[in-house]
Amino acid sequence: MHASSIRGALAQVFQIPLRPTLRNAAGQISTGITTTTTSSFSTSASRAAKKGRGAKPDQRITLIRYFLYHPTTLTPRPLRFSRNRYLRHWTIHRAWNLYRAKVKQARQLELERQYNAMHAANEELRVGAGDGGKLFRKAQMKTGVWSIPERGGGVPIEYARGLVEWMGSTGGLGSSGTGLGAKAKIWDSEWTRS
Amino acid sequence: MAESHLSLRLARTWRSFVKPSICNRCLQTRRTLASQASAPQGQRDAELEEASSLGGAPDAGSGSPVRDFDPLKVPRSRKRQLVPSRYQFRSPKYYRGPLHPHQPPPPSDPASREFVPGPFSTPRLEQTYHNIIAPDFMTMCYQHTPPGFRAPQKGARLRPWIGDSPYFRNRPLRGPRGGDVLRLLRKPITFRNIPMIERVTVHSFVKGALSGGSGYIHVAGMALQAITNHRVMTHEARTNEANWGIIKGKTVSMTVDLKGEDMYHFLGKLINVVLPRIKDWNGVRATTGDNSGNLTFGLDPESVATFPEIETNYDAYPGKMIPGLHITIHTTATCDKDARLLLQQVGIPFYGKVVD
Amino acid sequence: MAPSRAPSALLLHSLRSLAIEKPSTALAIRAFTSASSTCQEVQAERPSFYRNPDPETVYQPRLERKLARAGRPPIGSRRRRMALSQSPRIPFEQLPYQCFQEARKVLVEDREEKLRKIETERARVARVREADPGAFRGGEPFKQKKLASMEAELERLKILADINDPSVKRRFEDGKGDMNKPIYRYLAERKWREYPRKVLVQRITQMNVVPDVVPNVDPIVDVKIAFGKKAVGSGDFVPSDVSEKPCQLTLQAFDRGEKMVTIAVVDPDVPNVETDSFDSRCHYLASNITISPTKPLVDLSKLSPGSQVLLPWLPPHAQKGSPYHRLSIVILQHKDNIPIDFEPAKQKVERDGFTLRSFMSRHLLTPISASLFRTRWDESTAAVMERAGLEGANVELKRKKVEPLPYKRRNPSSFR
Amino acid sequence: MAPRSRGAKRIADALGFSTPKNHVCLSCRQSLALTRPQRGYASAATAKATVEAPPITQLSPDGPEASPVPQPIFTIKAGVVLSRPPLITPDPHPFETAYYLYQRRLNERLVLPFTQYFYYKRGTPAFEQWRTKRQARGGAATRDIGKYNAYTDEAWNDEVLEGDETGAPSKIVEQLIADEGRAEEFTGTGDPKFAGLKRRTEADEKNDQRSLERSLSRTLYLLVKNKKVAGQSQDESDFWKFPSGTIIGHEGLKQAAQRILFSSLGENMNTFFVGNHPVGHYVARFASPRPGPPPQMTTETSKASDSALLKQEVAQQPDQHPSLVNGEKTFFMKARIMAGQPSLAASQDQDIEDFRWLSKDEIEKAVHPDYWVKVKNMLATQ
Amino acid sequence: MASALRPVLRPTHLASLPTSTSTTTYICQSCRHARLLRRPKRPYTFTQLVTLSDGSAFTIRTTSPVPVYRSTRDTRNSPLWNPTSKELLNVEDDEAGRLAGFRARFGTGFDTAKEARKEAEMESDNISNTPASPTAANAEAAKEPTFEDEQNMFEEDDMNLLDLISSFGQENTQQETQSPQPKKGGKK
Repeated sequence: MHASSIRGALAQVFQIPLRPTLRNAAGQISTGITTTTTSSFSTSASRAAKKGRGAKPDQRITLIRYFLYHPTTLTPRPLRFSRNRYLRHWTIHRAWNLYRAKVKQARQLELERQYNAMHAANEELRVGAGDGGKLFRKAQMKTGVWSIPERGGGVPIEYARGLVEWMGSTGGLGSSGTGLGAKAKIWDSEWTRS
Repeated sequence: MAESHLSLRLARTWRSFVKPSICNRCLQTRRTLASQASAPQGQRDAELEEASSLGGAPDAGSGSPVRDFDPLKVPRSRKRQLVPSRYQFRSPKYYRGPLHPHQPPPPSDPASREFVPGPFSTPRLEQTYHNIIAPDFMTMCYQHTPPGFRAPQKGARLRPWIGDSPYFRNRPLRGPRGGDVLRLLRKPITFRNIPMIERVTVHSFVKGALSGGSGYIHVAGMALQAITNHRVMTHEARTNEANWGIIKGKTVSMTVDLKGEDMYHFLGKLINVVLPRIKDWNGVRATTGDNSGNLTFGLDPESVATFPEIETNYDAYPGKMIPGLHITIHTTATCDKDARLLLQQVGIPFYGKVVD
Repeated sequence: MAPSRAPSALLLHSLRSLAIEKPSTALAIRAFTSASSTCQEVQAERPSFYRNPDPETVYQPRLERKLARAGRPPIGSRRRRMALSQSPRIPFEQLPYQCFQEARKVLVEDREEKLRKIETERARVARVREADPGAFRGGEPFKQKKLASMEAELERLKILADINDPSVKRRFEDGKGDMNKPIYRYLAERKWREYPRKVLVQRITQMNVVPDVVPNVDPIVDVKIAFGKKAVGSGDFVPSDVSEKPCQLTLQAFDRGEKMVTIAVVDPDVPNVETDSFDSRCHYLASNITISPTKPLVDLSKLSPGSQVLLPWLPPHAQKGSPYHRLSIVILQHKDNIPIDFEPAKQKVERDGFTLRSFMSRHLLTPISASLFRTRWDESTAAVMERAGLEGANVELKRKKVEPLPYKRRNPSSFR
Repeated sequence: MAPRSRGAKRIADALGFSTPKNHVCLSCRQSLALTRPQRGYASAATAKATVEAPPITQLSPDGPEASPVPQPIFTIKAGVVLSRPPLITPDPHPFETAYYLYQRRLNERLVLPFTQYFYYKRGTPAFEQWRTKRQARGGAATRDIGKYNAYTDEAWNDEVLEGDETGAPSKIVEQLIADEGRAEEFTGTGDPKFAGLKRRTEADEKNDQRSLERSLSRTLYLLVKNKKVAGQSQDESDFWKFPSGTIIGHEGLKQAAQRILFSSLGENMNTFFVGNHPVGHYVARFASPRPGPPPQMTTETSKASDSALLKQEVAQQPDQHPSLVNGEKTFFMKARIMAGQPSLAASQDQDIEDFRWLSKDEIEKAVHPDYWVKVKNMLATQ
Repeated sequence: MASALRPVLRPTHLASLPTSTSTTTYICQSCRHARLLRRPKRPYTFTQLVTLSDGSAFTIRTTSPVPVYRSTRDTRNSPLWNPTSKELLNVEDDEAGRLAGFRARFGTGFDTAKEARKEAEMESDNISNTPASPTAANAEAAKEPTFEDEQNMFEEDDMNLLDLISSFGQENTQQETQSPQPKKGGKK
């Protein structure tokens, strides 16, 4: 069904002009909502829908259709910058690309250092340990690295705690909460191996 | 072969790290060079831009005009409007090929119609990956090859046709033994190819659309848009399937491809808030995965309703129309076990039989 | 503010024609956008402003005309001058916007790092240059190759040092980039390759200049043709009276150093009635011309006949009824920029049946660019041919009527 | 044969180690010979290992290489690099915050308008509250861009001036919490403006280096100081080290590291050992050969010699007293701590005097310079 | 050379949900007709502070206008994500808060005696072995506001009786405010 016919039906359902500006559209909508709730809802579109499925069409669906479709007709125009503003934006854009490149390179170097240290250690273990590489062979075994904690390998789920940005001073349920949600816990020092 | 090249290069870089062999000839030149470089600071290079704004020349004292600079003061104080501008360049609405005189500006240009403002925040999951997950993944999957070690030659994967029949000569090669599915090769993990999460595809097949009209599609589209901060892309049925009631050309499913910042925010929200709320859920089946590093798991409509975005105005969505989802996480790993290990580090629990 | 943004080619010409000159006083008191007076000062010196209005901030039409007559045309558009006269003239790089200043800090730090790299690279090049070839395994050729690659790296670093600078970008877009500097050459080449070069390559390939006149050409020099004041796009029709006089070429090279070039104007569509095909004829040939990025203009009429012009300009003409003639202009670079010896070449070359390929092979020339314009019979061609003393103005070529084959009824029985 | 271990076995076969009588096959001998000349770094002759249990006397695997020079004897030790990963995100770079605010304001001018009626029904108190707050923000629906409205004719002025705080993460969180209004419930001992949220804890204030709640955005490494042993020189013992101990019996590096860690620093640490192989190593050669660690099971006297540089090669015959040792090689295993604290009281062999959790730049100040040079590459800067 | 060989991988975009017929398909070959440069349609997004159940918080970009999202059930208090933590072991899996509601109305009198006693002694021995480690963190945990401990101080059956009486009195209001909120979030 062609887009404009849907818009037409919707516009008719909500008694709003086809080219609404934002301000009066919001106003229209509010009146639209209130009117639909009070007056009987007997326009041709809904009668067709009703005949199709018998039940009164769910008003929320029409609202969702409106909120999905309406903003796309009010998409803001592309930006038009003045000469100075354009040069400032260009400078910021170039600096951001440069900054991302530097951060990426720093991370790469960090990983390379760790990799080279690990390579040197394993090489020393293979050659310099003096037990004919027995310790090296035992160290190179990858048993269980790719399995899952349930089967005794992989990565324990508590390891994947992830970074947050802030630590709280009371639990998530606030000071009034009981049980676990009450105490804020940054580091579980009282953990004991049961 | 690849491993040997890699190990040779690694050996060289490693050796240059551990014992940078600088012969004395370079040493003393480096010393003279340092002194030389500082000397001719005065003589500016004719080839470079003298009046460069980045010249770092100390700004001439932030005089009064700069400190109390207020961009709105002058436009508000104007009594009459400026003369209308005669500049008419508009970004063209259609792209008519590379030789058309009216060319569209590149998408990174703010005046372009396709300009999308850049990232708005550094997602916490991205920082978790770079600070914690990448080094540990590299450590876990490190396979030591001594310097100068050449891996034993592996046979070619595509087998030639061997036989006396004359037709075998230029015939295209056969598939590998046991089926002709050529799986991705798994290169040893080094600091250059640590797998990372590349993109996330959220897919939802809207069964109600087949019988119940476009209401189901719109509600599912609104729900997906609320969850993923992206508008959905709908797909029409390609063929007619009578027993499933699929009609050609009717919209049946919708997907959202998440990359970059939106992807990290979606995953962070999914892992931290939504997955723990699924009733008696013991993780993702460990047999998931398509042997190329992409893992998929599904969410039923009840758990989709526990997303914070849908929970806030849950009554605005007709109850039965909230869709179930398939979430596919594409990683740059080339086999399932690496992808699963990466997702365990990110925080997704797995259970059941393990398939590599 | 007059909103203008990265201008397309058209606008660039309009900007260039405005001939904006930078206050070139030694002490660069203010960068391009700022003149000294703020609003209050303008009022204070109101009486003097009427007498000598500042071309940057005058916006009354009467004063503008006064300035234009005085030979100092106002700069930029009236809207921009009106806005500038009221705004506090803060230099562009000191505008106190937070994100802009943070970005500048990142760029300033990066530029210093690039300057340090340039210093070390230049010292290394100096060291290699003075080292004797014996020290290298490959001897002299290896040393030259190493020097060439290090020079290219040095050039790249110089470009990287200035690529992120907004004032460089502004100066280039205003058309005031000094082509001696690698950054402006790089920006000019990038702009040329984005669009104008594609058009030039399309015209050459579409009108088959490449196979007919030149075996292959990968343009690295921008060619613009102009007859007197009128600029001619590549592949346009030029009326014969306009093309009677030699044209002016702008050969814009983008890499460092000078080039010794030869310019050939060849017309491959001279109709040859006997063989019912076309011959080629050379309309103009000149060599030992040096072009450089800063001196691109070559006026074919002003080249010295004694040492450069091998064949003087023959006005292009097409006989009535013949298809249009393609006057292809080919720019050929001499090998290692060595000039060719003029006299023997002048004897040997002749105008009719001129083949550019043999000329190229004889003098070791490589084509670096090509362009063309087209000429056809129009009302002034007869006068031009008569003035140039060329016959055939009264002849009109007509297509020979091709008789259709006689109709012979086919033998129906054989069909069954 | 699980594919994974087959990979390791293939490596081992190729290196010719696993063949029963240690015979090195031809192809591997070339590849090993190839490695021989370039490897100036590792000591030319492989050392004889004085592993505690039956000391392996026969020569190292490169049989044919039996070099005449007597090889120095090293004790092989397993060290543990126990680290707590960062808990909060690092502090953002000023350019990053400014850039994000700039892009959010550009987004305000380009994004589809906010459909407020989908979330707030008209006429309900929630909608009234939302509308008043929105007008207080100058009409922008989102709270992270300060007072800015993209639909007025002054929308062009979306860049903030220098010294403006609207983009800072703390300011945004403050704005969000003020908008929510339930701050006092969650403040507890913290700052009511942030509803108790904080990035610096009391451990940061007191710089308590034994607590794991300090510098939450950095990786903290566990370092220990051993008690003073009579034979040690003065300055050697007051430097901090990673916990380490000699390998006992046929245990692998990982089991040894776990045993050392839990025996010396108590059981109550939920740790995860990343990989079975070492991530770094430290070779310490003693100035003069010292009696090797007595072969009883649990002793763990770690003697880090003051690592006289590799100047004097031990010339005289080392073999009169078999347990004389020329140095020690410590191989560090990487481990992550997820919960719990080391407790000195619970450790069996009470020879550790103190432990500290230090980040990378604090380690540099607390560790012996040579130790630092060998160890710094495997540590994470953030 | 001249034809527009620029490979354009533009997936079909949804101008608006009621699928408009003019969908642009994937174009990889040279394209003669003009291609519409479609404006990107992106929903409005906010910055939202998500507070987890142990108090830690982080900001995300989301389409919901709620300023702060306080989650009561997430990885920090889910047994699947913290298998070894002590507190989570004895917290019953009271999903929809129905048990809490029942207790608010009728007190803990109806809990089976065995389960209540196990809970109490778990609390006591938990306290006993922590003072052994002198670290500051533990000491600070001990003097923390110990609201659970007060309940343990009473005798076991006195506690039920007292609980029945006291909880019935003033806690109702607080339960009301707390209980409807999770219920709304629960499934319809």
